[in-house]
Amino acid sequence: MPTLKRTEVLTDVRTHYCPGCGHGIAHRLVAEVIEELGIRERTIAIAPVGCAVLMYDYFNCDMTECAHGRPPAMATGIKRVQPDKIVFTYQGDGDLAAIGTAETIHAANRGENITVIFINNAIYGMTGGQMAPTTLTGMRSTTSQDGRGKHGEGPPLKVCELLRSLDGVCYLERTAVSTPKDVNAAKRAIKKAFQNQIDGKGFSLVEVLSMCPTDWKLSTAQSVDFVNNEMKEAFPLGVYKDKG
Amino acid sequence: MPTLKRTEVLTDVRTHYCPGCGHGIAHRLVAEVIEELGIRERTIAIAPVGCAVLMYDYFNCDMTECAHGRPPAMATGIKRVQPDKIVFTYQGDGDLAAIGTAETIHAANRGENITVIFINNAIYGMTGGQMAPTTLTGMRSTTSQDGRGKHGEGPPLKVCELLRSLDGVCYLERTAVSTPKDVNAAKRAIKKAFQNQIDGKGFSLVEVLSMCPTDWKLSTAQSVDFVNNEMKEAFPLGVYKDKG
Amino acid sequence: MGKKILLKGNEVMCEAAVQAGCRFFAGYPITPQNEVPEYMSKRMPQVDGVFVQAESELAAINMVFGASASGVRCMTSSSSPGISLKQEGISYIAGAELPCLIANVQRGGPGLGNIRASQADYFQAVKGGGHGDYRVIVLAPASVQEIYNLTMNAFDWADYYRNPVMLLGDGISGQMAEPVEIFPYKPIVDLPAKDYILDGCAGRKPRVVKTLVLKPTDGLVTHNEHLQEKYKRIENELSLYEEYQTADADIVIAAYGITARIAKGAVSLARKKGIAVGLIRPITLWPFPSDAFATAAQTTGQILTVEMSHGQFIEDVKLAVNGACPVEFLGKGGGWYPTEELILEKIESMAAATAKGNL
Amino acid sequence: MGKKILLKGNEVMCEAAVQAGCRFFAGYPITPQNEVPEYMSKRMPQVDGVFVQAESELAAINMVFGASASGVRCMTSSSSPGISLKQEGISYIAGAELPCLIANVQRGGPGLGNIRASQADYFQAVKGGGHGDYRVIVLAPASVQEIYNLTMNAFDWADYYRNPVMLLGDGISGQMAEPVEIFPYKPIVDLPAKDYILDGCAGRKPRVVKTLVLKPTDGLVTHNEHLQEKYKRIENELSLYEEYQTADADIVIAAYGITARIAKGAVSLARKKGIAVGLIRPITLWPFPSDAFATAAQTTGQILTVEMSHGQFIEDVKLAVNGACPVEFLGKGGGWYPTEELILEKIESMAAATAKGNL
Amino acid sequence: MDRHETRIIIAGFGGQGIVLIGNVIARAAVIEEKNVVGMVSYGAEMRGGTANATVVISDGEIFNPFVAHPDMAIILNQPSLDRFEPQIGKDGLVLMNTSMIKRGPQRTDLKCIKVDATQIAQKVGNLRVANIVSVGAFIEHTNLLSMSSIEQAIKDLFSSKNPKLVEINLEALHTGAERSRCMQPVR
Amino acid sequence: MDRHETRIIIAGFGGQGIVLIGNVIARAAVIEEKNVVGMVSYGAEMRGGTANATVVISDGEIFNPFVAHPDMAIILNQPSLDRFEPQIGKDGLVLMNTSMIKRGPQRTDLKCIKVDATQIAQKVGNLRVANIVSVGAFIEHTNLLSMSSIEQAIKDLFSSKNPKLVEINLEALHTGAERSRCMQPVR
Amino acid sequence: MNKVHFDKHRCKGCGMCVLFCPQKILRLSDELNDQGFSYPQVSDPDRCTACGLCFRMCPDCAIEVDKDGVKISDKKETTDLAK
Amino acid sequence: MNKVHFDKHRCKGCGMCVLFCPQKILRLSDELNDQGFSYPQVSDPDRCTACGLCFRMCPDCAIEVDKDGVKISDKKETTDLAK
Ligand SMILES: Cc1ncc(C[n+]2csc(CCOP(=O)(O)OP(=O)(O)O)c2C)c(N)n1
Ligand SMILES: Cc1ncc(C[n+]2csc(CCOP(=O)(O)OP(=O)(O)O)c2C)c(N)n1
Ligand code: SF4
Ligand code: SF4
Ligand code: SF4
Ligand code: SF4
Ligand code: SF4
Ligand code: SF4
Ligand SMILES: [Mg+2]
Ligand SMILES: [Mg+2]
Repeated sequence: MPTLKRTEVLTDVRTHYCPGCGHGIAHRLVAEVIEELGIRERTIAIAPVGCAVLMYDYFNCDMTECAHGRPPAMATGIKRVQPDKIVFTYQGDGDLAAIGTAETIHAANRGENITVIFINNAIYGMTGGQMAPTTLTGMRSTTSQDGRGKHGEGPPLKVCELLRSLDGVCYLERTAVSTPKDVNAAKRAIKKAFQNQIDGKGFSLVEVLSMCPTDWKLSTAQSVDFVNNEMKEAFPLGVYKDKG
Repeated sequence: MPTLKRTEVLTDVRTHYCPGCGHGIAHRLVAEVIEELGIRERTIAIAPVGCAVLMYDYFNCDMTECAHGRPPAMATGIKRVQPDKIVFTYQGDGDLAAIGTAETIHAANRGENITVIFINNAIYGMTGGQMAPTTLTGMRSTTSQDGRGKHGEGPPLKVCELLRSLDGVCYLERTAVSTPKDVNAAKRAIKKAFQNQIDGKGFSLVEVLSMCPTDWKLSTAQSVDFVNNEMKEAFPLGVYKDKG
Repeated sequence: MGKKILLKGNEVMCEAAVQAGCRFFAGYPITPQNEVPEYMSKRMPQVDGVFVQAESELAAINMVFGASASGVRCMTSSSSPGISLKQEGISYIAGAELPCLIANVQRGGPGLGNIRASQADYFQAVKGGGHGDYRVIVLAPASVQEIYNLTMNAFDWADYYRNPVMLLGDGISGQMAEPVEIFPYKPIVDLPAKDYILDGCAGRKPRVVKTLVLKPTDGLVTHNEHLQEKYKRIENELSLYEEYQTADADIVIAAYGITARIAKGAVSLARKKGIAVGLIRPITLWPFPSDAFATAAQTTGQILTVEMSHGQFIEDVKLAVNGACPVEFLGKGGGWYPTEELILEKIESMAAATAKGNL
Repeated sequence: MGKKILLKGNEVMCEAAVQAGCRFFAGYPITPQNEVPEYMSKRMPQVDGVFVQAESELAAINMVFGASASGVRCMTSSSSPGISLKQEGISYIAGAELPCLIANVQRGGPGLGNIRASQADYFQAVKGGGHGDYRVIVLAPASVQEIYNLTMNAFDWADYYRNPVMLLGDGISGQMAEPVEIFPYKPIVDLPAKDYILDGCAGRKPRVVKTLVLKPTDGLVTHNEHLQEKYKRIENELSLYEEYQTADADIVIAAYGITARIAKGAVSLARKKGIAVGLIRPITLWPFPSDAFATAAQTTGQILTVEMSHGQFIEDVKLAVNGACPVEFLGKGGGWYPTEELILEKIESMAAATAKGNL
Repeated sequence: MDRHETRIIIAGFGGQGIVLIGNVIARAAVIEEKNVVGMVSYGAEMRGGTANATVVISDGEIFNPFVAHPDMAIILNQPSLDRFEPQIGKDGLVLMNTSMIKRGPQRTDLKCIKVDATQIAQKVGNLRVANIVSVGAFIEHTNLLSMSSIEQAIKDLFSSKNPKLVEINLEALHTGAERSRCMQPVR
Repeated sequence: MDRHETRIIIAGFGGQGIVLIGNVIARAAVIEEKNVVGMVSYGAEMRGGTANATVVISDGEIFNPFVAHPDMAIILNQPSLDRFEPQIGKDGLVLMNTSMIKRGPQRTDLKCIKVDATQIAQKVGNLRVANIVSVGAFIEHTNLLSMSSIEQAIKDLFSSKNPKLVEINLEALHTGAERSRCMQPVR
Repeated sequence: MNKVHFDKHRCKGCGMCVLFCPQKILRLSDELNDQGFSYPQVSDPDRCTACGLCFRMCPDCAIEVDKDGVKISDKKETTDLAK
Repeated sequence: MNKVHFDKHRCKGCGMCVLFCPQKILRLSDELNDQGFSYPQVSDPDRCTACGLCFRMCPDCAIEVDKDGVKISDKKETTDLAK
């Protein structure tokens, strides 16, 4: 077994993420995949507005920040004029599935040849714990204090299930970072999503169920349990689409 | 058989629609349903931005116009504060499935107790024939002059298929107004969509494949054929969801 | 006077809205106004009102559009980037002449900027960031108590004039906690019947809410003239400001909101140093209290505009003054704020220049 | 001079863009600018450029954001309500200091309004409809030939200053066809290397495009100061206007775009009647050619502002004049346009009032 | 016309080729190196309803692109005549398609050229060229533009599309001119 | 303090209950019918990093809600002391939690009260009340607010949530006051 | 007596009724209405079965169908908002 | 020699490594690092199998694991953008 250590695709800085935050694991996986595929020098990454907004400080590649929810549109602009570059967005559930719903769906439907890493932590992390489109039924947040579903909030939005019907979509998989096995699977999925882009196959999205101990108001261990028990039930893991 | 004539739910004015336009038939069906259900005096209708923007002149009930693509949001505002009223939106494919994608999906997912009449004519009618999200593959429009799909436009977006996965949705049916049989089926579907609202069952949407002879640059007969042959193939008719 | 309790500006705005009968709120989270949807999500169900966390700011403003067309008092809230997204909706609501309250708890821009306090959305609020000739009544509170009072008034003015009202705060006024007296709502104007609302046409002719005016050909010209007449009326009837020690002032400071508070401190410092300084603090930014400045310009030597932005508010001050006296500037954006000392310094240099006849 | 061909303003803008090397266009249909996406959808593939019909105006401006960060010349186009939707994106692009061209073929507002020509988005364009202290270079062509020339220049200025440029037209300038000479593009400034673009970090350090500035704490203040310095520089270097018969004018008309053409006709009518009238037509609306007006105000008796809106442009004229002479107003919104005769009438009444000393 | 400027409106039903008339006239003016501004009523007005286009032709700078009070009008149907008659300038000229207009202008100051354009077009063999028939008559009765410029404009417009169209339109043009040649404008 | 106005900053790690300190002090001031402005650093700064709150207490109108140069500081950890020390006003007062601060202030003009708040809290039986221990010491060494107002504020804040919390926080308050009573501020 | 009645003022001459009449008894007029449109005429009224398909397919509510063949109303002129 | 190395400056004391170490040989320190966080300590280094699960689950890249038990590098102080 080789030495396991931080890939050089991540900068040598401490992140601003809270202790136990799943973003950190997801960052590492994406960075390792970029390293393993040898694409760092032709990668352009798009940071969301969300807790990951500062990821431009953490990744050793060209990066841009973007208006909240618009990364798929911006990615379209970048990829269309630079089809030989590897373009990926990294987005939270608020960014991708609330304000950015239209941009997500239409980039997917156009089959833009991009990779989307979708961090589903069932909450608006950066703004302090408001209800996300993916907040679970009955789950409390600062804007669903009686538990989601009591006041017409509707059920959680399932992004992979939603996008599956779009003919333009190439690859959809839902993963998690709450057990070592899940982390390995997530990395495989992320690698595939990038490889698809390299191979010109079109729109690939990997959903990552991720811990937000701070806004869930849970300990690390409880957060891991929450993903493994509650979230995986509401958002079953697996491949939702694979055009091959 | 009773006398067949214009229902009083439609005003006695000539519409601005082109000869052979499907909007006219769809208007009549909606109006007849409102009449038959006896709900005219508690109906509030939301006109889109699109060829149907002037429908407030044609319907004998309370009506509002709305910003392009936002009718489901506006309907949410109206219905939530007046749950006893019958609120419906009437939207084109550009309005509902392009600029209004996010509003459509989230109103559907919240399960807003409203009725959406979705006129799919595969084109931007009012603005003069640009590509719509539902324009067929290979179909020419003023912004897809080589036929859709040649320059990364992606395949047509199928709204019923897309919304089907949302747990909040009660009823989805795709219909047409291009044969007498289809017209009858469309009316049944529209009636059901309103009845669902009366019964408090939640979000119901009826898609109507509709002729746009002008922007398709086809005669009436050719337009009817286009719906019956091309559109129905790309957009199969039928019930896509029925929670009962 | 009732007992005072300690509350944040954002919370007080919400409670004032609830007291004033606001029964519909739609919003989308954004710092530094997150207390607003959080408070409303809890409070609205308690008063049989509706809270909707919208999928976006666009959806939120259009939900409010619908709620207002239904006749209910309603509001939305956001901060700078989110307010930019509402501009199309605001133009529609103004065009349709519907009342509502829009709160902008401003943060640093442009773009994502930061989350510190700022006043750099002045142009957007006062000149109109949306398209077309429309006006929004803009209120600029300087204390938590004033947030309470003005929020209540805002709903009255919105209904009275059938016009959107914007409460233009910032990260500080929204986040700071001050003792505030929560008193019951009483309308300050005679409220007209809402004879335009859509509630089903039972027993009456159908109504239409719209902004499209195609017929007759010059229908939209007429509609705009009608709007302008209303705006003229509002300008005549509604123009609020606080004047502070201006009577003998050689230098008058122009400032609003949080900046005006600090400027008031600077006035005291300057007076202690023997410099006769006063302050005019517009409370309504539109209508702008132009007369106050025009009058002051007749008697004072110069005016100093202080704002947490790069020269926006000053344009209205200059337009009011119309060359009658020099107007100096102190301001920056991006989260900068002036201190009393900084303002004093500027005043001293202005005073010194005058003394030297070196204007 | 080459052969002239008859083309619509909207088409000419597109062809000028293509000639100037624009290779990315994203837009969403809206009347009266539909010729633009239609032309571009055909033309872009011919020159190996990219045309994307976006799902919305929001998506379009953010696609342009991405294309510009990639270093390509790029543009989007819309009309009033669609431009309102782009305001957040414009604020971001300005904050990130990226070049691009945004065309607003204005129509009547507010709200859905109508599709006739209008100039009522002046404030939005010139003061900034988005949030924060940012500026967009705003160009106002008055003929189809000028659309051609200015569109080319726009791309140069955008690159040179790393700033968005807005072409502010209207339903008439976009729809009217005039003979135009299509000449090849030649840059009018020395274009700096695009050393900020994102094209993969091969052989160099990674780059970041951003508008969020959190560190150091006053980083955003510094960034804003930097922007303001740039804006000052642009104001010093770029301010275009046409002056017409002002030398001896007792009355100077201030007007831009289509309105200015008609005003020019009125100048001729007035001159025939023996009234000494001139015209100043700003070509850049921001930077505003304030000096031209300040200078004119010293020698002329009064200024008449004519605009197809309810008093927006006039504010910049008044700010420039700063009380040095009276500024009168003629204007309306919603699709109204002035005729030469109407302007003449206003001029005659102004001249008569002056004659009577009755200002 | 002391300004040597002529303001023209062309109006009729949507399908009558109004835009093309404007286009042909404006292009002919460009060929003659005149200044010209052409414009078409655009957008969301009733489809299939009336359409109109305007052309301003001038030897000097054209100030106002709007045509509020046309000097000349080419009117192809009744509703358009009803709508635009009051706007035509004093002593203006109206060319009207009598196939579609039963009730002529009420005003007595207008010069009126009548041509049975639809019928003539039918004889030429294509109903759709009634518009160019009208142009022929219009050019015949005004000395605004030369017939050869109009011919050239028609060639420029159609040759890239379909050479047969050039032929039939030229025929329509000339027939329109001939058939109206004998008629005197009526006041 | 000739303006009878006191500007206070409270700073420490995110989890140390900084906001609560500000809240208790501000509410006590309201109880004493003083003017007060409280503010908390908000938003997207590093989570789990340093947090701070400010309180301004005055007999007169409070002009400036910002606290750029605090008269008094309650500092619960080392990074906060490092960050805020330069900003404290001349001759200002610093209450510091010596459990978390190894390196005291470098400036010699500052009055410094040291309290082993974390350790004391541990003894009171709950690490989390170190913040209130600090408040006890702070009130003991300033004559800004009376101990009874602080007690009332604590009761107001906690009684609705959990009566037991009132008890333990009051104990923390008093222990903090006692343990620091003998210490003299050091310069 | 006709069982089907056409409002020539509302009619836009689209021909949907002609297309869908199962009896093939409809044709469009050579005359134009005041909007410039042809409108349908019944060539053989007796063969009309009052099936209503023409009504069902007419986008402009320009048709009334009555089984008993009673002319339903003498239509007043239609208000024309679209003009 | 340790096969697992912790960068105490990067560590945020979340305890993921502790939670997922199959050998249960990790615990959090009583000491705090300069950010105020506990950090992991190896109670019984010999039982470490260099399985890498701690590395895999660490959100902060604060762990290095080496099968040969060679200390990989003497870490220089980590740049702290977040301060
Ligand atoms: C237009 C706009 N609206 C709202 C915000 C405020 N905002 C910042 S991040 C965020 C949501 C973050 O949630 P998510 O996307 O789930 O990311 P997370 O922080 O959970 O990783 C919001 C609403 C903004 N910056 N811009
Ligand atoms: C914000 C905004 N963008 C664009 C438009 C222009 N616009 C008017 S209608 C329309 C689309 C119409 O297409 P569709 O929704 O399919 O309706 P149809 O006319 O085909 O019935 C567009 C893009 C607008 N009015 N507002
Ligand atoms: S708030 Fe949640 S998502 Fe954001 S950094 Fe903290 S744990 Fe991670
Ligand atoms: S353009 Fe198409 S959709 Fe619009 S009215 Fe005409 S036929 Fe109907
Ligand atoms: S009712 Fe039936 S048979 Fe009679 S005309 Fe209509 S379609 Fe034909
Ligand atoms: S279907 Fe209706 S509109 Fe069409 S031709 Fe027949 S009657 Fe006329
Ligand atoms: S490498 Fe494995 S055994 Fe060793 S400390 Fe890490 S998790 Fe435990
Ligand atoms: S998982 Fe990483 S950050 Fe968390 S305690 Fe272990 S070493 Fe520290
Ligand atoms: Mg999230
Ligand atoms: Mg359509």
